[in-house]
Amino acid sequence: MLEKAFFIPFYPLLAFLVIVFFTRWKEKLSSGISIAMVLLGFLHSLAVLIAMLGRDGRPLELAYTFIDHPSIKLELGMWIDGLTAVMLMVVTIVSSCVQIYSLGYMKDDPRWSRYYSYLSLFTFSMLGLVIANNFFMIFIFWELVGLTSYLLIGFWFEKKSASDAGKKAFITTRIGDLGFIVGLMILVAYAGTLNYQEVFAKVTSGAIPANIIALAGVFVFCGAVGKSAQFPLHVWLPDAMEGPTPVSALIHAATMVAAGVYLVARAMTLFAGSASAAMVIAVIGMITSFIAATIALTQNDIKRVLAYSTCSQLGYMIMALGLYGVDLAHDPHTHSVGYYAGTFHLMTHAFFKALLFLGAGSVIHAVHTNDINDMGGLSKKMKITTTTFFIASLSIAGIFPLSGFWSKDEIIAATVHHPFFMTVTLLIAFMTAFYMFRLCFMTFTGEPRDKHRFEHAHESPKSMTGPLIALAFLSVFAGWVGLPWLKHGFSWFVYHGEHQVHHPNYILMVVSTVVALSGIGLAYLVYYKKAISADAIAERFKPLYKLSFNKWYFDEIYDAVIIKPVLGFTRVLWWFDANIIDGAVNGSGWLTVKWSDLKMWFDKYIIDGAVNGLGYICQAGSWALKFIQSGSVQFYALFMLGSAVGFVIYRVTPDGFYYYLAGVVILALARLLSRISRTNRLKTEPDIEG
Amino acid sequence: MEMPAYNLRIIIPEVFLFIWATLVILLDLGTGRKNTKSLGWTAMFGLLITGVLLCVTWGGITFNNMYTSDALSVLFKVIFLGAAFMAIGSSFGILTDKIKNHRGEYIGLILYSTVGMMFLASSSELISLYIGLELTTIPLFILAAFFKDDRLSVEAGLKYFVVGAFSSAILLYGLSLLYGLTGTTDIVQMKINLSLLFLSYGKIGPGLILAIVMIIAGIGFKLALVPFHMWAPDVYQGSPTPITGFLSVGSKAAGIIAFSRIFVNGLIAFADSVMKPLDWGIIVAVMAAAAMIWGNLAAIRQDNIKRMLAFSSIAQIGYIMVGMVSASELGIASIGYYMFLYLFANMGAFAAATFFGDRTGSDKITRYAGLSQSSPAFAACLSVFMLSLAGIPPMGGFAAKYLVFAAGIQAGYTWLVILGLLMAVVSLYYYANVVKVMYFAPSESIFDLKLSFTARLVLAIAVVGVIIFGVYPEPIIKFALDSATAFAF
Amino acid sequence: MLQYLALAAILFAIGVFGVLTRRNAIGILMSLELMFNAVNINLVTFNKYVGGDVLAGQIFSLFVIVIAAAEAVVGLAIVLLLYRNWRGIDVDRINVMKW
Amino acid sequence: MEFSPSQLIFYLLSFIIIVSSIYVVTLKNIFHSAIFLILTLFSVAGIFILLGAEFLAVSQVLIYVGAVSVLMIFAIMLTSRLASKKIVQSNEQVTTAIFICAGFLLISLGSFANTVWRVNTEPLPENNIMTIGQLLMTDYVLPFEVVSIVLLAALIGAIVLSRKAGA
Amino acid sequence: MFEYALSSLIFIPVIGFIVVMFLPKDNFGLIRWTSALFSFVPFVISVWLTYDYFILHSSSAAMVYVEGPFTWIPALNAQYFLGVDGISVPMLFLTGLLGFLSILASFNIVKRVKEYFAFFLLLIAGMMGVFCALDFFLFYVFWEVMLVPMYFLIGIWGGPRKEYAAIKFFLYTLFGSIFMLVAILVLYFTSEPHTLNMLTLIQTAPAFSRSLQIMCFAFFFIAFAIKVPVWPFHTWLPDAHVEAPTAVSVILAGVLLKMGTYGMLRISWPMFPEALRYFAVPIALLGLIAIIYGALVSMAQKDLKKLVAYSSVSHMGYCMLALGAYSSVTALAGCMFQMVSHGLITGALFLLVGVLYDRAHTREIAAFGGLGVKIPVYTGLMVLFSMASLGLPGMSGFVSEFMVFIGAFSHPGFMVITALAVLGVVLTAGYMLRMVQRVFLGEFNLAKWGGLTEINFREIVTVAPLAILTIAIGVYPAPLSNLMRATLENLINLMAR
Repeated sequence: MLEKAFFIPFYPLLAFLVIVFFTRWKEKLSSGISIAMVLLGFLHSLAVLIAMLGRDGRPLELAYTFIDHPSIKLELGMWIDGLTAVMLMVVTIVSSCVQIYSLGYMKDDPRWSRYYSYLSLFTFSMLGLVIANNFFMIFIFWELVGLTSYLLIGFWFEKKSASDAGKKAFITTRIGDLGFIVGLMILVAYAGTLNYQEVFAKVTSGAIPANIIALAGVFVFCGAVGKSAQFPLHVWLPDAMEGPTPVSALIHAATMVAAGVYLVARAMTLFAGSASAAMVIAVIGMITSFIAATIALTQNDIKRVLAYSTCSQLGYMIMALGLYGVDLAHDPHTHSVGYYAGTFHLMTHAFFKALLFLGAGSVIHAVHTNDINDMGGLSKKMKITTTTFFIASLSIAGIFPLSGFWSKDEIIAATVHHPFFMTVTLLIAFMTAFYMFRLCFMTFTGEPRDKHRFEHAHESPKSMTGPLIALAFLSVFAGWVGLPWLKHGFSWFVYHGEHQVHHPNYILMVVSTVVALSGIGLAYLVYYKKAISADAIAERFKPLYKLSFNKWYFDEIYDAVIIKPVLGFTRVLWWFDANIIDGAVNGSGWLTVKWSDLKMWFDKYIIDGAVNGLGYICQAGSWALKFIQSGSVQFYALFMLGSAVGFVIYRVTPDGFYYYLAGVVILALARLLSRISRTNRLKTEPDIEG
Repeated sequence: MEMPAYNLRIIIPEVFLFIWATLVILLDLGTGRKNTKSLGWTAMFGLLITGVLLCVTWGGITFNNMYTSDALSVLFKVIFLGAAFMAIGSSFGILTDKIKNHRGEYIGLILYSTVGMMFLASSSELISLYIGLELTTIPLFILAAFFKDDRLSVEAGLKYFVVGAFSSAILLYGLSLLYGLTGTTDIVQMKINLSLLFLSYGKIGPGLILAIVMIIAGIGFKLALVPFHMWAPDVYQGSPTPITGFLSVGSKAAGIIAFSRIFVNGLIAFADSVMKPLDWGIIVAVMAAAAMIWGNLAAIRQDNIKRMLAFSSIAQIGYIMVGMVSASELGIASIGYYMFLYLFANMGAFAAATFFGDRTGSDKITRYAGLSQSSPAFAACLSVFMLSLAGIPPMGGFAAKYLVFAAGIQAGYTWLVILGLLMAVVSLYYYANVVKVMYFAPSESIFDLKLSFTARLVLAIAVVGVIIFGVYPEPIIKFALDSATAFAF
Repeated sequence: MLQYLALAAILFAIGVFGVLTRRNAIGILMSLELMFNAVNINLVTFNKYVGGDVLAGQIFSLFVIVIAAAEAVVGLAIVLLLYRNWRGIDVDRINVMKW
Repeated sequence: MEFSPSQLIFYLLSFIIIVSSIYVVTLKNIFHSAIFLILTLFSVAGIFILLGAEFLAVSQVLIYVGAVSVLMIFAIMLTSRLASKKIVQSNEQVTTAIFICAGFLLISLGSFANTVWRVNTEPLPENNIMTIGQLLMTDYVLPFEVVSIVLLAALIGAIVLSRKAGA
Repeated sequence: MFEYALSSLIFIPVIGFIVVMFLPKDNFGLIRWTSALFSFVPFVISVWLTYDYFILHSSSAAMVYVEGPFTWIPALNAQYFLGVDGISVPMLFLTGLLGFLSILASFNIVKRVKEYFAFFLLLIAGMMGVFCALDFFLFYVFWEVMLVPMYFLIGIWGGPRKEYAAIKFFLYTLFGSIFMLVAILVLYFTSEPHTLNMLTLIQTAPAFSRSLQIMCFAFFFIAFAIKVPVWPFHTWLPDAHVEAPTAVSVILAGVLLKMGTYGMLRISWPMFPEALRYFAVPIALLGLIAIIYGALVSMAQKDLKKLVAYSSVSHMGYCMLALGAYSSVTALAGCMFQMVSHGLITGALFLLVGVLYDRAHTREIAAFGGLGVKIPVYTGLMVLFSMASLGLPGMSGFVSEFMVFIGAFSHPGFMVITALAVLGVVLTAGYMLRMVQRVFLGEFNLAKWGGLTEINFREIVTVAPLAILTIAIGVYPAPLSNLMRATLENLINLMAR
């Protein structure tokens, strides 16, 4: 089964093709095929995982040639190691859950078949991305997930906001991909290959200059910035919540946005090749994490809170990976846990964040609103949803012994050598706990704030609650594979360089638990007990509150914000930051359109004008034509002889040409004068016609 | 006094055509001036016979080296005969409707003029060259004014006459100076004498330049070469259309061969670098450039097809002169080929204009609107002519331009060639305009031109010539190249 | 010899002037004859002083005289046509066609 | 500088030619112009005699004076009305024409003076009328014949054009 | 392959032209199917040729299926000389395919049907000839021959400003080709012995003086650049595209534009290596400008067809960039890929725009909205090709752009230019998505477009092969790459002289 792992992406692709070409009109069949195929993929992934466990994560590579040229050989292939195996599992599990969940959620949608075909296509792309053995292939699937994301965000394309969001997502991520391409070009130019292992070999052997590695690393990381919604390209993710909620769960929480993290982990050798590049990554991750967490504190849209939370958590992972890279760059035998922490959190986060989104979807399904101010007390009507949601929240907050605790703990552990990072990390952990429970309490406890909606609320059907339960189970237990006491735990299986043996750090565990509990406690006081007035706090810290509530004004005055200069980022990227960051669509898209209007004008009048200039010459020529072709035969004779005389002068005298010119001018003047005198004379002369 | 034994065989075609022309006039008188078609057919038949005779008898020099029957002259004589053939072929409508009394004279004068051209083509001596030129021109003065009640025609006749006689005098003045410089009227001898003169004195002086310029001016008139071109649009517009065609092809070809005889054969020594100051090439090159620019730019504005074609032929002569200034074997060959194709394309165009004018009484280009629907074959033919004149392959005009410009490049006149090509692009504008009017414009007045048999014949010959000799130009080019060897380079 | 050439040149120039300025068509014809005569003087002069081919210049000018006569005949015929069509022979009124 | 008789005659004739030809091109009365044309042509014939071209002089008198000029006078009588005598007989390009003609003249004279002319090698034949006749029948028989066609064509053309009955 | 395969590619359409001319004017069906037949046969031959070449000859760079040189006009040394190699075969295939599909797509023409199809067949013949000719005279003849039918096709069956567009196209391209003619003549007379044989000249021309090379190169470049069209010679293109009937736009974008880049690759690049080194950076800069400029101008378009037209400017810019990076096989292969892929994609986009125009009688982007609801299949196809156009992986556009990028980047001194050119990717996404959004997404105006009908079977048939090929090349480009690899390597060696 392991050698045939490259089949895994093709199951959903098959589903996609079958749906598009054959079963488009049979909705139930379409969804059935799609789910069956993804489950098949899941089983195969499981087999692969087991096989890999059997090999202790020793990698396997298979490839076939895509294009072969002397300067570059591009191939499509698969690279299976522990990380791949885990990611395959994550993707197939979440995808299966979401697809089953969607049976209920999308029940009355007229474009049911299409929805499932998109989901299948997405799953295919994501699996391809995960399984890729080279940068070229990962880029291909990178773009494909972008496409499906676009299609799914804009699935309800009649809504302008939805189609706008799709476009914004696509273009914003593409800006990141731009850097990605440049990074790949640098790699091709200096390494001559895009195969992971070959590139890494060149990086470690020092065949590529260090500054080039840094440059390549930063550019490749741009791709991750876009896709994983990292600062400063994070603006698309909240908007992407316009898509159907299961889609948000699948793409914008569990899988696609994780692709950036996956890329950073996958290409760790490259990033670690340069400490500065790795530091850029860590800083970007931290900034994103912090900003997103602060924004999440005050948002009222349930999905947006989750979206910002996702941003924040992704930033966490990237920060951890970046710090690992920094440590590795300084010390090749580092004991930093960053790599393990980042990938581990990637997995656990996928489960509980998917669960949170699906839970939110369940709520939205029940009350038909996204605004938590219109909710409240739903725990009475939606037992399963409430329970699972709370489990997930506890997990993300990092409460022992849920899976989130283990992974988050490792992330904090990864920052031990970087005190500043550690401080921020703990702060974020606190905020995470707070806003998650703010959300929980506002939604599920207390009195219903909108009676009418509350009346109609009901628990979701089994097709929806089933996946919730399954994911809740994973949210609790998935983290146990990384228990620090396991000798051959997650860190043994998923590793960078060499197998890592991990030692538990009990102090950190306690600290993180305390931080998380205090966050929950604060939320409890404010939103459950109402011991502290939320409004009062908001009033007290009004500027901060407004800042958070308005998402740091990113969307509104993006170009006015002074973004901290980031090491390694080029001026080109700066320019993009300031102008086109909000997509060439909304904000500064205006500028582009205006500019292209200007270019249109240029095109029309200047360049075309040069062509039409011939017409003007002809106009001038026609004056000369009237002048010479006067109809008077004697003038013709005069002109003939005059020209002949001119030619003789021209040839005989040394400065003939000037004489000739002078002669022409004199001739012209004389002719003009005579025309004037003629008109005068004609007035005085009697007509002699008989 | 005894008569030297001249080789009379080689003037048989001319003599025959002269006799035939006179017979046509007599035939008209004899049949009471009633027959139209039989006269035309007789004349065309006579032209064919002349052509056959020409092919049988050519080759040789006689009459005290005055009369050369070489390949070049044969090529041009074929062009003259063809032009006359098509001019007469397209005159049937005019002969029937507009000319009541002098049909025989009309045809006879065309034939006389053709005889003159043929003499001219063979003249290798100044006196016979001059007389040939006059025999070409004088009948054309009369033909231009042949519609005696039509003011335009009479005006055309007057203008043609005044400018023609004037330039004839200028030409004579130049020829007299040339005679004075060399003491001979034989072109080949002239060349030798000039070289001797130059060798013995080291210089010749400005007298030669005066002579050269005067001769260029005199023959430039026949060619309608800028700046001696201004009569052309008026005369072309006013004359009966077949005569216009005949003027623009036959008379022009005659001028070209005279030009090439005098300059390329007689004064070629002065094209080489030792005697650069006396070089006539630069003057002709400047005039060629002027012709291309002036003709093309002026043609754009014309709405009368005859006038447009007049300016276009001014431009065409500019292209031809590019071959002339090259003064090389390829140059002469390219001129021959160019004129040969020009015969079909331009005569075809004028013939088409004639038929249209006969039918509608108008020469306005705008009246051609929608012809592609009502008379598709006619429109297709005219389009072929236009595209050929514009030099678009696979029409013959392309190969012709290619050759001419190749000669120009070979001789180092790259600037002239680029200018010429640029102007060829400009020319496309007005040529395509005719096509556009016929094909693109909605057809408002649907009428069938109902072409007569002769009209179809003329158009068919022209179209077939343009296409066949465009796709497979080899025989003509080969012949033209052979003919160019007659000149010693 | 030069004085003959000078005379011819002057005569030619006067003839040219006449062609260029005479309004009367017959006046133009007469001026043309002056030009042809100038040419003839040239030819005969060269025949005498330059030599070369025996009498070629004289024969040339003989032909010129004949042809000038022929042109004059045709020209006068055209003048008559002008007179019929315009009721006058002023050349500068005859410019229907232009541009 | 001494004048030989022939030179004296030449200058006299030249004076007559120039003055009368100026009259030809400038006189308002076209009829008077014609008269002066005849005078000019006669004088040119005199020049021909000076240059030893007697046959040419005779031809000049016969053809020009006898035929062409008379024809012109007829034409003048046919076409011109006496009333139009007062009208300016020259058009508006007089100034330009003067410039051009003067330019032409200067260039011609300058050129002639600066040009190397061939030197006369042999005298003219004694009896050149005879010689001309012979040459016309031998060396120049072709142009001689062709010129007759020119005359025929001109004749036919003149008849066609001047016949009054509709075209 | 049978003998005279290339001649048959050229002359079967010519025979078709003559046959169609003699068909009865009013029997539309007969005319349509006859011309379909006469375009289908060359198509089949071109497929066969491609296959045959791939199997038998793709490993060497030599000219194959050579016909001639037969004496044509010995006086000019002009010969009838045909032959193909790895860069002409894909073009012939493209011509065959698009020619046939365009004829099919033209079945809805009802105005002056006979003339239309006759001209179309002539056009196909001309294009085939350009890609086969190995003699300069022959090449030039075909190059020009094409203009005439194109002029008529735009001028008679075009849109409201057809006359302007037709003459502009004609004049503009003719203007370019005269420079080529001068260069050809100069080459002819410089070479010893005088020859018009391209292959011989490629061998001998690099020995010519530097200034001569530069002049000839520049002259050829003007001719080809106008055809491509390279900024700033592109202004004929939007007019011609917008006014031309659908099928003609397809041919124009799909094949005609490629003649420029083909000419560069076949003629001026290997022939004047020294001049090429002199001009490489400016050429790449022009490519860069075209990429960015074309994309920005596209974004401002209100007319669907004009948008696609300007996108051509942008896309051909990639070719120019690649051609500037002449030292990289990958870049040149990317250029060839881009030529093929742009032919397929833009051809399909024009076909699709035509389909919509036939129904809605407008191409105003603002007039539509939410069409995805009413005509989902059409929308799907349009989105598919938009994605292909913006270089989505899995489709040919991505492969070509990627190859251009990585190839050009590794050419010495091209890093910054290439990195800037990547911007084009985002801009393309910008205008394509904007178009998709405004036409197909959003609110559907039932009152206005309720009567809109779905794309019909014939139209799908015309687009489907393009879609299949686009994806096929995108997924498995190796065959195409192998087909031309040997030829390109040989070219690079020639350029490196």
